[in-house]
Amino acid sequence: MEEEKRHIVGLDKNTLIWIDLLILTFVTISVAQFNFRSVTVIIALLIASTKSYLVITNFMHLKFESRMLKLMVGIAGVIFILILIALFLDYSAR
Amino acid sequence: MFSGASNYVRSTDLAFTIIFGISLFLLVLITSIMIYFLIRYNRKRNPVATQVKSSNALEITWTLVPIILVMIMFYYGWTGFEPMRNVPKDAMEIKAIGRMWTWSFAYNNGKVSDKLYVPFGKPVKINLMSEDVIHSLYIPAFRIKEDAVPGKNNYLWFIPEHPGTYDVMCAEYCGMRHSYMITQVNVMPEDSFNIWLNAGASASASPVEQGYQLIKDNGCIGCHSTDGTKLVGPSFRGSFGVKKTVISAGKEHEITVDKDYIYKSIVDPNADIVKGFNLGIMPSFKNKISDQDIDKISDYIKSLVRPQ
Amino acid sequence: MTEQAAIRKQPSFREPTGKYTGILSWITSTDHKKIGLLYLYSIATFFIVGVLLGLAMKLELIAPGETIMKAQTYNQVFTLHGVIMIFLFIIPGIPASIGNFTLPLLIGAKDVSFPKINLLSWYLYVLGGLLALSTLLFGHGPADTGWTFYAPYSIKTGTNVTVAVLAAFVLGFSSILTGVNFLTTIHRMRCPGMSWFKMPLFPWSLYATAWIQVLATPIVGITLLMIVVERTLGVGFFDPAIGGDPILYQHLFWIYSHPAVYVMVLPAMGVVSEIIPVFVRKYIYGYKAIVVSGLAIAFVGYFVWGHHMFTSGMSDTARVVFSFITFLVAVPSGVKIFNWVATMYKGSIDLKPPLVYALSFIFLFMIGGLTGLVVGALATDIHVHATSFVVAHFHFTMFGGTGFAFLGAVHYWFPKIYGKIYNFKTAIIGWAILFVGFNLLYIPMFIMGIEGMPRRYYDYLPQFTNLNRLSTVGSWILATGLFIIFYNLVKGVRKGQPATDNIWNGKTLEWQTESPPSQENFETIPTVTEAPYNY
Amino acid sequence: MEIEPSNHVHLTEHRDDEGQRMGMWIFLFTEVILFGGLFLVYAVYRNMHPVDFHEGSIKLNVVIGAINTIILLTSSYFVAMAVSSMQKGKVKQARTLLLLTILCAIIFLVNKFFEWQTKFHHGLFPGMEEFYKLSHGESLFFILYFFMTGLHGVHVIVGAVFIGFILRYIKKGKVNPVRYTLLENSGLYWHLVDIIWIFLFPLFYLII
Ligand code: HEA
Ligand code: HEA
Ligand code: HEC
Ligand code: CUA
Ligand SMILES: [Cu+2]
Repeated sequence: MEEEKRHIVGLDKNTLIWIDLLILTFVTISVAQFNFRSVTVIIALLIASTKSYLVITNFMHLKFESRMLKLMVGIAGVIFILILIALFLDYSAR
Repeated sequence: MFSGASNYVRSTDLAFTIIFGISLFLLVLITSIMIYFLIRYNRKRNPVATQVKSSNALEITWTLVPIILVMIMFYYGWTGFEPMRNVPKDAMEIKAIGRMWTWSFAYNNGKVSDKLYVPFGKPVKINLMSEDVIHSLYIPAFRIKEDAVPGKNNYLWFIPEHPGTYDVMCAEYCGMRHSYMITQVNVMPEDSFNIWLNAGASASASPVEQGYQLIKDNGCIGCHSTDGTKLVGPSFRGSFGVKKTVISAGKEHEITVDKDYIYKSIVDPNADIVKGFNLGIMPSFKNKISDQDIDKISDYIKSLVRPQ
Repeated sequence: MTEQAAIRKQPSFREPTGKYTGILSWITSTDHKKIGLLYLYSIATFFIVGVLLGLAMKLELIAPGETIMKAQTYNQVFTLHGVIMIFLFIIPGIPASIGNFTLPLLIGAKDVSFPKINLLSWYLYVLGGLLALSTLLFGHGPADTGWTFYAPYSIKTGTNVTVAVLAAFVLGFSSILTGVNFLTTIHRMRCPGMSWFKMPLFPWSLYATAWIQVLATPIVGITLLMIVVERTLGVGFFDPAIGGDPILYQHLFWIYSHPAVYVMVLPAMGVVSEIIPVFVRKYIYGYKAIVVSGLAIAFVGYFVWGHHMFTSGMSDTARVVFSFITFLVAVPSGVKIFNWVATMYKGSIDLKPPLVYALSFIFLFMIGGLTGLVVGALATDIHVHATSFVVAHFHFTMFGGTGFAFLGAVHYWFPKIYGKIYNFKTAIIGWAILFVGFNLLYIPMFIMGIEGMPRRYYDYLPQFTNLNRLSTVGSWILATGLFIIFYNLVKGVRKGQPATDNIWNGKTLEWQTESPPSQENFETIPTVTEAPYNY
Repeated sequence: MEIEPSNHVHLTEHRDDEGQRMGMWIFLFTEVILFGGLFLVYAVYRNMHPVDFHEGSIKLNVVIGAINTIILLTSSYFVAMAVSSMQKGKVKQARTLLLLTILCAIIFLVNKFFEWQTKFHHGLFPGMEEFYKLSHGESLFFILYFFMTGLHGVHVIVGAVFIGFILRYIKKGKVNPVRYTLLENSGLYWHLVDIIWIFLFPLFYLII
C-alpha cells in the first residue's frame, strides 16, 4: 500500500468502544423500565443513534476516511431523515 | 368544453388557463429563439463561433424569474383546491360505495341507487367507501375526483350549478372491467329530487322486478350478466336449478343452484367457488343485503331461464 | 483530426480477448465497452417488444368496444408495456448502455471500478427481463395491475403479479449495482488533471443519477418484497382488513418512482449537454449552472413523490406541501434549457443528426415538463389525475425527452462505437417522420384528458372516438419513422462508410482515441489540463 | 499497465483500496435504505396503533433480545480487532477472531430460532389461528417483527458466509497484511448488520 498510510486502531481503543456499547445497551434497557411516554422512544432512539455513531466512526473507521466519504454518509443519512419527515406530513396531519 | 356544472369549474379552469398560458408563452418563446439561432448562426452563415463568457447575472435572472412564475402557478392551483377540502356544514351527505365494477349511492333515508341523484344548487358531500380495491370517483364536468380506498374514509363535496346529466367514472384502475365502471349523475331541481328520494320501491312491483332493481343497485351486474354472457362471475341467466361443479376448501363436488346455495353465495361467496372462476373476487354481502331482499334476488335469478 | 483510420495501433476492443471467441467472448468479458453494447442490444430488444405492445394498445383504442383484444388482455398489455418500458428500457437505458460505454472514455479511465460487478449487473438485467417475459407463459398470464402494482388490487388479482414484481426487484438490484459502480468510478478513476469541474457534463449527469439509483431503488425493492410476502404467505402489510394502509404502499412506491423519473431524464440531459457544444463549436454556456442544477434536481426530486397521490386521501397539508416542492423542481430543469439555448448564441451551428435529436429533445421535453406543471398544481391535478393527460405528459417526458436523447446519443457515439458512419439523409428523414408521428400520437391525449377520459380504459365513451382515432394513426406514422431509423442504423453497422477517429471534432477525451477504441481505451492514460468543450 | 509509480493519482492498476472501500460503503447505503423502507412502515403503523404495539412488545422476551444484542456487539468488536490484527501482521490472531465472529453469528441465529419457535408455539405467526385474534395493530406489529428480524437474520447469514470466505482467502494468502481490503469490507458489512440490530432491539423489545 504505497500511497495510503492507514491508521491502526489499537486493542485498548477497540475494547473501550466495546465497553461503551455494552454500557449503553444496559442503559437503554433500564430506561425502558420507566414510562416517560413518548420521551422514552426518543431516548431509546438517541441511545441507539449514539451506539451506531460509535460503531460507524470507530469500528468502521469512518473517522480515518476521507472527507468526501464522510460527506457521502452524511448526505445519505440526511436524505433518509427528510424522507421520513415528508412521509409524516401525511400521517401526522390525517 | 367547459360548462359551469359545479362550483369548482371556474377556479380550476382559471388555474388551468394561467398555467397553460405561461407555459405556452415560454414554449413559443424558447422554441422561436432556438430556431432563430439555428438559422442566424448556421455554419454557412457563421463559420467561426464567438466564445461567450457565462454571466452570473443571467444565471440568477433565469433562476429567479421562473421561481416567481411557478409560485404564481402554485398559488392558483392551491386556491382552486382549498375550497374542495372545506365542506359546508349544511351539506347533504351521500355514501358512495365502489366495488368491482359498479358504484352504488346510499342516501340517509336508506335509499340505494346505482345512479347519483343530487339537488341543484345545494352542497353535497360524498363519503367514499370501497368494498374491495381502490376506486376513484370522477365527475369530469364538476372537475372533482377522489379515491375510494378500502378501510379509509375519504370524501369530496361540490355544489351542482347546472341541471342535467353528467358522466361519473372510475378513475383508479381496479381490474378487468375498470373502464365499464361508469354511471351518471343527475342534477335535478330540489323538489323533483325530494320526490325521487322519498319514493319507496314501488309497492306494485313484483318480487322479481324488485330483485332486478336490487342486483342493479348493489352492483351485482358489474360481474354477473343477465343475458348469459360470462363476465367475471357466472351469468345469472339459466343458472337456477342447474347442476354445477364447485370447489369448497380445495375439494370439488357437485351442487344444484337453489335458494340456499344462492343465499350462501351472497353471504359467504368464498365457501363454494364455481369451477372456472376465481376465489376472492366476489365480496361478501353479509349484513348488506337483508334476507328478504336475498329472497327477491333468488326469485329474480329463478326467472331468468336459459335462452332457447 | 488524425488520419489513422486505416492502420490501428492496438486491436479494437471488439476483437475477442481471453480464452473464448464469438459470443462467449462477449458474455464473459468484463470490458465496459462490451458490456455497454450487450446492454444496448438487450435494451433495444426489449424496447421493440414494448413498442409492439404500445401499438397493439393503440390499435385496440381505434374504436370503442372490442377491436382486437379482450378487456383483460388489454390490462395485461398496458401493464407489461409499462413494466418493460420503465424497468427494462428507460431506467437502465442511457446509463447502462451508452453510459457504460462512454463513461470511462470520457473521464480517461481504462474501465469502471468494479468490472466484474458490471458484468453481474448485466446478467441480473437479463434475468429480470426474462422473468418479466416469463409471466406470459404460465398461470393466468402477465400481471394486470398497471406498472404501479397498487395494493390491494395487486394482492387480490390471480395473474402472475408475484413473478412480475420479483422481476422488478431483480432489475432494481441490477440498477443499484450500476449506480454503485458509477459513483465509485467517477470518484476514483478520473484521469490526472481532471478535477471535478473539469469533468464533462455527461459523467456529471450520470453521477447525479447514480445517487438516485443507490438511495431510492432499495425502497421500491423492499416494498415489492412486501407485496410478494403478502401474496405468497397471506400476510397483510397493506391489507385494510387487518388495519394496514393501502396508501402507505403508494407512498413507498412513489418514494422510489418519482426519483426514478429523474433517473430516466438526467442522463438524457447529460447527452444533450454533450452534443450541443460539439455541433455549435462553443464552450457550453453556464457549465457550473448545469452541473449544480443537475444535482439540485436529483436532491429535490426525492421530496415531491406525493404529487402522484393528490386524490388518494392524503392529508391536506401533505398535498399542499408536495405541490409546492414539485414546482421548485421545475426551476433547475428550466436553468438547463436556458443554458443550452444560450450556448447556441453566436455559435457556428452544424445541423447534423445528433444535434437534430438534441434540439427536438429540448422542444418535446419542454412540452412534457410544462404539462408536468399542470399536473403539479392541485386544482388542475384533481381534474386530470389518472386521465390520458397524464399519459401524454409522461410520454412526452420519457420518450419525447429521454427516448429522443437516447436516439441522439446513439447517433452521436455511433462512429466511436463502430468506427463507421450511417447515412445522414436517411437519419433525418426517419427523425422527421418519428417527430410528426409522435406529436400526432400524444397531443390528442392531452385534449382527451382535459375532457375527462380516464387512463387504463379499455373502452371509452363515444365522445372520445375521433381523437383516439387520430392518435392511433399517429402511432403508425411514428412506427414507420422508428423503423427507418433502426434500418439506417443497422445498415450503418454493416456497410457504413469508415469514420475517422474524431469525426465530429469533439474535444472530450473519447474522441482523442481510436474508433472503435482498443481494449485499454487509451494508449497512455491522458492528462487533462483544460476544461472540456474548449473550442 | 505501464504507468510510472510516481503518477500516483487514482490509477494504480487493480489496486485502489480506498475505491474498494468506497464501493462497499455505497453498497451499505443501499442496505440501510432497504431496511429504512421497513423502518418507515414501522414508524407509520406504530404511529397509528401505539397501544397495540406496546401490547405486542410485551409478548417479546427482553432477555433473549438483550443477550442477542450483546452477542452482536461483541462480534462487531471481534471483527474490528481482526482488522487491527491483520494490519499489524498478526494473521493467526485475525483468523481466530474471525472464527469467533462466526461463532457469535451462530449463537445469535440459534437464539433467534428458539425465540421464533416459542412464538410459533403460541400461534403468533402470521397465518396461524391465534394470530387472527390479535388486534389490528398487534398483528401488524408481529408481521413487521417477523419480516424485519427475518430479513436481518438473512443478513447475519450472508455476513457470516462472507467472513467464511475471507477466512479461506487468508489461508490462501489472498488476504494478507499488505492487502486486506476484502477483510475490511467484510467487516464493514458485519458492522452494518450490527447497527441494524442496534435499532431493531429497542424498537421491538423495549416499547413502552
Ligand atoms: C422522464 C420522466 C419524467 C420527468 C422528467 C417528469 C417531470 C415532471 N413531472 Fe412527471 N411523470 C412521469 C414521468 C416524468 N415526469 C411519469 C412516468 C408519470 C406517471 C406515472 C404513473 O402514474 O404511471 C408522471 C406523473 C406526474 C405527476 C402525477 C400526475 C397524476 O398522476 O396526477 C405529476 C404531478 O405533479 C408530475 C409532475 C412533473 C413535474 C412538475 C416535472 C418536472 O420535473 C418538469 C420540469 C420541466 C419543465 C418545467 C420544463 C422546462 C422548463 C422551462 C422551459 C423553464 C421555464 C419554466 C417555468 C417558468 C415553469 N408528473
Ligand atoms: C419509455 C417509456 C415508454 C415508451 C417509449 C412508450 C411508448 C409507447 N406507448 Fe406507452 N406507456 C409507458 C411508457 C412508455 N410508452 C408507461 C410507463 C405507461 C403506463 C402503464 C400503466 O398505466 O401502468 C404507458 C402507457 C401507455 C398507454 C396508456 C394505456 C392506458 O392508460 O390505457 C398507451 C396508449 O396508447 C401507450 C402507448 C404507447 C405507444 C403507442 C408507444 C410506442 O409504440 C411508441 C413507439 C416508440 C418509439 C417510436 C420510440 C422512439 C425511440 C426511442 C425511445 C429510442 C430508441 C433507441 C434505441 C433503442 C437505441 N402507452
Ligand atoms: C366483483 C365481482 C362480483 C360482484 C360485485 C358480485 N359477484 Fe357474485 N360472483 C362473482 C364470482 C367471481 C363468482 C364465482 C365464484 C364464486 O362462486 O364465488 C360469483 C358467484 C355468484 C353466485 C353463484 C353463481 C352460480 O351461478 O353458481 C351467485 C348466486 C352470486 N355470485 C350472486 C351475486 C349477487 C346477488 C351479487 C350482488 C349483490 C354479486 N354476486 C356480486 C363475482 C361477483
Ligand atoms: Cu373502479 Cu376503476
Ligand atoms: Cu413524479
